[in-house]
Amino acid sequence: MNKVEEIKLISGVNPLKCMKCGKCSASCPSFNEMDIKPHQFVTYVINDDVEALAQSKSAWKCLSCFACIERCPRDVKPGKLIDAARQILIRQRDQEGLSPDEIPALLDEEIPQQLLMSAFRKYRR
Amino acid sequence: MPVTENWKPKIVAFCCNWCSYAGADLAGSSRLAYPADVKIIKVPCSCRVNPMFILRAFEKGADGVILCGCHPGDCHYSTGNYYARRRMTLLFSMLDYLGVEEGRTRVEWVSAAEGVKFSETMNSFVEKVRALGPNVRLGDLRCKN
Amino acid sequence: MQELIKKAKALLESGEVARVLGWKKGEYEYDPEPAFFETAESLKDFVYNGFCGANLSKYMIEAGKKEGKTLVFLKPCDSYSYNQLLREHRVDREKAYIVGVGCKGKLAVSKIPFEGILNISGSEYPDAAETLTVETLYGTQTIAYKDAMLERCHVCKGKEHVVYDELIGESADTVDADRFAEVERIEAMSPEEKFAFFQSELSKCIRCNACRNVCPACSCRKCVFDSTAFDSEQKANTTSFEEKMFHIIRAFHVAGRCTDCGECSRVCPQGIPLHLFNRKFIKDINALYGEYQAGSDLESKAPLTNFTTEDAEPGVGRG
Amino acid sequence: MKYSYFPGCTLRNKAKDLDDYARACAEKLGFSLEELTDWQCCGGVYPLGADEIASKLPSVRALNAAKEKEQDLVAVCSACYHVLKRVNDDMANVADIQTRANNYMQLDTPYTGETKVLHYLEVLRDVVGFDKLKEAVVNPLTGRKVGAYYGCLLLRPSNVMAFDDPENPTILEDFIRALGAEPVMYPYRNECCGGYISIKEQDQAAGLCKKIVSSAEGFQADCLVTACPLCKYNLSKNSTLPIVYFTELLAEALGIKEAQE
Amino acid sequence: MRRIGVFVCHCGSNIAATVDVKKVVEMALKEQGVVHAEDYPYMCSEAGQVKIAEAIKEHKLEGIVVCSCSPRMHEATFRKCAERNGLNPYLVEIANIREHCSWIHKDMAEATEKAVILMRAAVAKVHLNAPLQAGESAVTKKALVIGGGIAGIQTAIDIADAGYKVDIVEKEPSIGGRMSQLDKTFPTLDCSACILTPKMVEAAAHENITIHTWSEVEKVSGFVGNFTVDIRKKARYVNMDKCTGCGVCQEKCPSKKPLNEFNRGLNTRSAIYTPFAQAIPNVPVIDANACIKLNTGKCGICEKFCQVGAIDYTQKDEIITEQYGAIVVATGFDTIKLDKYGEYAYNESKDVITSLELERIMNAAGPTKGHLERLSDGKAPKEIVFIQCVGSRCSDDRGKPYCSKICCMYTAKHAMLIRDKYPDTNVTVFYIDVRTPGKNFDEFYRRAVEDYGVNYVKGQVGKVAPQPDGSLMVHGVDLLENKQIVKKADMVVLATAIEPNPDVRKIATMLTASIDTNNFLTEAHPKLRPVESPTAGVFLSGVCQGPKDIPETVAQAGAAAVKVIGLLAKDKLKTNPCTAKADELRCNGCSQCANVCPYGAISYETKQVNDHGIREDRRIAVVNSALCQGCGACTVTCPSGAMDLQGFSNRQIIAEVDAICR
Repeated sequence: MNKVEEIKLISGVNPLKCMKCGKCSASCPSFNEMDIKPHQFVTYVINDDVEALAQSKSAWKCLSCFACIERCPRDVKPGKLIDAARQILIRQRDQEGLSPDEIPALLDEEIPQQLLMSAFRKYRR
Repeated sequence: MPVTENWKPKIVAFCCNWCSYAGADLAGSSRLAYPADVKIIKVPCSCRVNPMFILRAFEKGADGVILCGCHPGDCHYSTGNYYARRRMTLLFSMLDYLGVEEGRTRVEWVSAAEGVKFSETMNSFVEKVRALGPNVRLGDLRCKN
Repeated sequence: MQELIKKAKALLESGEVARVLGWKKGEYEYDPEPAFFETAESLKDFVYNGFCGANLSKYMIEAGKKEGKTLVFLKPCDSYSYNQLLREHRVDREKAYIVGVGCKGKLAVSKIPFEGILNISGSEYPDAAETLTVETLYGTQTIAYKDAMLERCHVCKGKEHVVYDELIGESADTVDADRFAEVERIEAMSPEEKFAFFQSELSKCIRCNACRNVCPACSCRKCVFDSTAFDSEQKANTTSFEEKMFHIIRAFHVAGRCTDCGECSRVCPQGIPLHLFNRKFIKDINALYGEYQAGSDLESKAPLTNFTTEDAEPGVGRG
Repeated sequence: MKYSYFPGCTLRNKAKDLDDYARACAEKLGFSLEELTDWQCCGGVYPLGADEIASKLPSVRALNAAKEKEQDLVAVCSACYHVLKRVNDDMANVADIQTRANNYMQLDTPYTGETKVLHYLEVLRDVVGFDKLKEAVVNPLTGRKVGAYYGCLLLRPSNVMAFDDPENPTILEDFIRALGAEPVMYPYRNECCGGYISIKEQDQAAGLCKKIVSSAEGFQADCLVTACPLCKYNLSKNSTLPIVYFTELLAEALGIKEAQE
Repeated sequence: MRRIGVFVCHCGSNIAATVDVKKVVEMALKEQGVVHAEDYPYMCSEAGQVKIAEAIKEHKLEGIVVCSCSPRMHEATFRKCAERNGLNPYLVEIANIREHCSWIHKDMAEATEKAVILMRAAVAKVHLNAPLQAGESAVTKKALVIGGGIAGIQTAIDIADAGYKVDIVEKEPSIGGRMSQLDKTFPTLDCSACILTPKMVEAAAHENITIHTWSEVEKVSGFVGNFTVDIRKKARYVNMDKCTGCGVCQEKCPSKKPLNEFNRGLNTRSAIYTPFAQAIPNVPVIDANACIKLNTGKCGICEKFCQVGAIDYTQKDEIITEQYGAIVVATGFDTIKLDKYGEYAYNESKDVITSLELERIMNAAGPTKGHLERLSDGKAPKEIVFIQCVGSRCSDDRGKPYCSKICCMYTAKHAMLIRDKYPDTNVTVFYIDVRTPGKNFDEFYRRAVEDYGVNYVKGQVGKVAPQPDGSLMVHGVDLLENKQIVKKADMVVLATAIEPNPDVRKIATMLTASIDTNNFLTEAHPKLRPVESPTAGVFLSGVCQGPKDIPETVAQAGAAAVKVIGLLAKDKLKTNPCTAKADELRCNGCSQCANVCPYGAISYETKQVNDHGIREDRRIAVVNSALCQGCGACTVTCPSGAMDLQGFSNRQIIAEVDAICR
């Protein structure tokens, strides 16, 4: 199975349904942090350019706020694609968005466990 | 009949003229494929289908029979499919009671606009009948053992 | 029984009826058969006992074509059949004088498990005994009345007549079984078991047509199995179609019209429980479309000529 | 009325208030929360990968434990509620996940999504009723202008969460009203606070939080309520307004907070 | 044994590319009774029909099977061909080897095998076909138009001009429909009322047109040429003959609370009201829910002030029954509800409006007297954002999957009108695609951009956020610049998707006309019969069939009228000869068939029959072939098989079954 098929499988999404309306990008709170924007992410998947997605920082910037998933009029739900890409990066490339060494420096008094748990899930396998 | 590798089921599909036959036409003009095992017989309305036709098909070697009509409430003749629905409900229940495999009979409501549904229905029906293999029981209910 | 004969004589003599439809003595107590009596004299052969299971309503179709009124004796369950024929315009109520007779349950010789039966006594109406005395080649045996009763009487639909001009005699409660228990037992089987059961039962059929001939609902002027309408005409078993599907189609043709009188099973010489087909439809109809008893009235819509927009879909109940 | 209760990791330490007040208020309002024995952390985020099972199992265990007790399962933390509800939806509707999870769990009766997952607020709205809640208030928070902050997890994706209107929810506003305070409507109450990103990208989270807080301030809110410890953490770091848990507000109105202090 | 001819069509390559037509011919010749078989590239062509004609003569054919496209396409063609050549048209059967075979299968061997089987089934059937004669039924020379918008009005006028009577049934108090709510129309910007009102007057004044406003179709029975329709005339509480339309009652009415439907609920009206000044008929109705007199028994002010005594509080709904030969559905559209689009704050802010609401605001008779104002504070908006495709082109359950077609053009119109009248107001349009196919349409859109400086942004809006100062923060995206746009606006206008009038479902069911998954009525053929429903005698006009603008609607309305006129011009219609028929010798007279007949076509007669020498009087079912529509419900109910359906007889269908299972 190639990467694109895997992304489709993990996300359960058909990117070809996208009509390029941009509502995802209009809704995305991390838009400005991303080099490949949510609506473009869909195009990259369609074009089989997973390599570019792997190089981009976009996958690590998605907040999983589900705004694009909620508002997408075409059932494409870019957030699912982005998360699937992230899963693949974490699983197959052994890439990590957060290394254990980094963590102590990031902690403060008030940090809730929830944040640590979530961060581990989102950044690491 | 033993299941041979190139065994193909015989499927008879009764389609009402106004909705389902047109739905099958739409599936055709939209090039939505389904197995060639399905042969369609046009009837004016699903209520024209006599249980005798269905039993006759099985007796003559059909492996599956499906009846398609307009959606309840949308019958061209107002009420035909409501009668068909009761008749087929009882007939199917009887066939189930006799131990005939449930997957060999089906009713589906397909409108003239539902080419996709027609094709999907036929694909899933044929798949089920293929899994069941050749129809032995209804052809054989009275064979002396 | 004497009361019935008295009534019949009176009506014949007054000329109110031209004939009497009842049961005629056979050679033994246990083999009476339906008969027309045209004269008071002939009534000496009239009998009414526990073996008079035959449902006389179907004979009223022919009686209706004859001159004058016919006096007919109907048991409570028979009256449903008559009523059903009435709503189908098959009998002429004007030409019938209906005496509803009491019933204490009817008997089946086939239920009496003794070899070499010569005669049976104790089934006289209304003085039937608790225990029947059975003379056999090998001596006298006894059997409880209840144990010799027809299946249908164990699930009797009631002591009330739904149509009559006059009532004579009391009826007894005979219900001691669940009408649908056997159907439910079969329903609970696996498809393979079901098929094996019906295959073995139906393989006994010799296509003698007794079930069809006795059935009050199967009273078509010309049966589809005797006509060219469906290319299913041959009586001989040359087309396998009727051979295999006869009983299913027969059950479907009487669905919603069958009163569950049980005559089909009573007369089957092979002992096939044919009522299990009809009762399956009745059970489904009751469950899916509301309780319905064919023949109970003349007005309500029959389940197969009726519908609601919310009816169950075909295949309901499948796994 | 008794409910199974899934407190979640954060409520065990950093958000002890959220937990304590929730339980105390429940008793006062006539229902009780029976903490599941041996619950495990929900994982904080719902594993989006359709092919992931392991990360869903803690939730399945909790759901099945509630099923065995024949109780609905209540969560207070937005994240726990979100994860439990979505995993439950998978177990009810996604055949593959259902089969694989059950194969792994080896239960006597397979779990197929029977448990009803409720947020504490849903219990207040649908079981207790906000009218009844209003009657139970002893210290009405009259004059307080409270902005509801929903965040993402309670609302989206709405087809699974089915918690409230995903764009214009009202449950917290109705709750605030029942306590005698005045709810402040502001448009960014369902926008993201940044969530987990704050562990590495504090600036980004700060930007998002400031937009939310200043919007609420613009509409004259004098505090914000939330059901999520992570939202509270992120917002508090970037806010001049006090950020409080909804249970704290509830405890205050019911006169429990003073008693505990 | 009948002499059968089999004709196999290539349909160019449509059939021949997948089905080995020569093989079908070869196999046909092996069928019993087939004395001739041939193939031809286009059987339906003139030359193809000549081949059939020659074969009929040469081979003395007694039955024909054409293996070709769906009978829905050319059955009539081949039947006429047979009839012209002396063969009863009902001795022709079609084997559908295109839609049901060549178009859905790829493997030639498989498709050929199936085509052969379909041919065999048709041959088996045609052996048993009876020559049938079509009967005749009279045509009621009057049409019913359901819906009094521009589509219905135009259809009615065109039919009436041809000399036929037409009734319009309109459920609102006045005809006029959506068009009467519009301010200006694209692409010419002429005033909607100025072009619509004369049409309304023309319809009202036409001697052949009767208008039933405040009325609804209650029940439809019958069939093409002979429909019987019950119309509910709702109680108006105003005597139409006496009322002069002076309007005093409306001024004096103390109940002013009900929302004004005509102004899309943006303001209120009195309980007694005419929806708009040019209403036809110019007779008000009393809103029974809002009227104080009807609810409490007190008040009666309108009655007091009415100088002609037209007010009648005792009026009741009235049902009238009329006969029609044809029915035109012109039920139009409404905009979808926006409850599922919370992100646009439509329910939260008065200044987020739909385009149809903007029409009312721009209209001199609207809630702001035609001044462009914010409904929240009455201020003139300086920055307006239009959002396109709200609810259109959606595959989720919030919106509609289709393009609403009119939004791009009316948005350009609105933008242009605003820029023209209020040059210091900025207009931004967020669009996905600008779709302007139509005469002078793209030029119109370009004028909005080039001459009026409307700012078109390719991208969608994710959220509209009402701000403390009353402005609206629009969070959108510019996909061409690849940047998010956060724009402060004073007003946001949503190009809301349109959907068929919700009542159409009920009406379609009454007419047994089919409807698609979006509740648009289905055409008999999407290309070749676009204004006819598959149900004979039912025609489609306007948006009930699919989204369209005014010129298209008017064109289609005229086309529907032509079809109606073509029908009404006939004195007699050929009836379908495929009707039920009872075999006297087999009929039990049991009445079961009559119980399921939807047309009341079965009655019972006592007839003397000769049953193999036995003469007796029997109760026999008799089918009225003028009423019977040929559904066949009776045939299955009949236990003896006495009732059969001509053209689809038991033996014919069984022959097909046997042939397929052979």
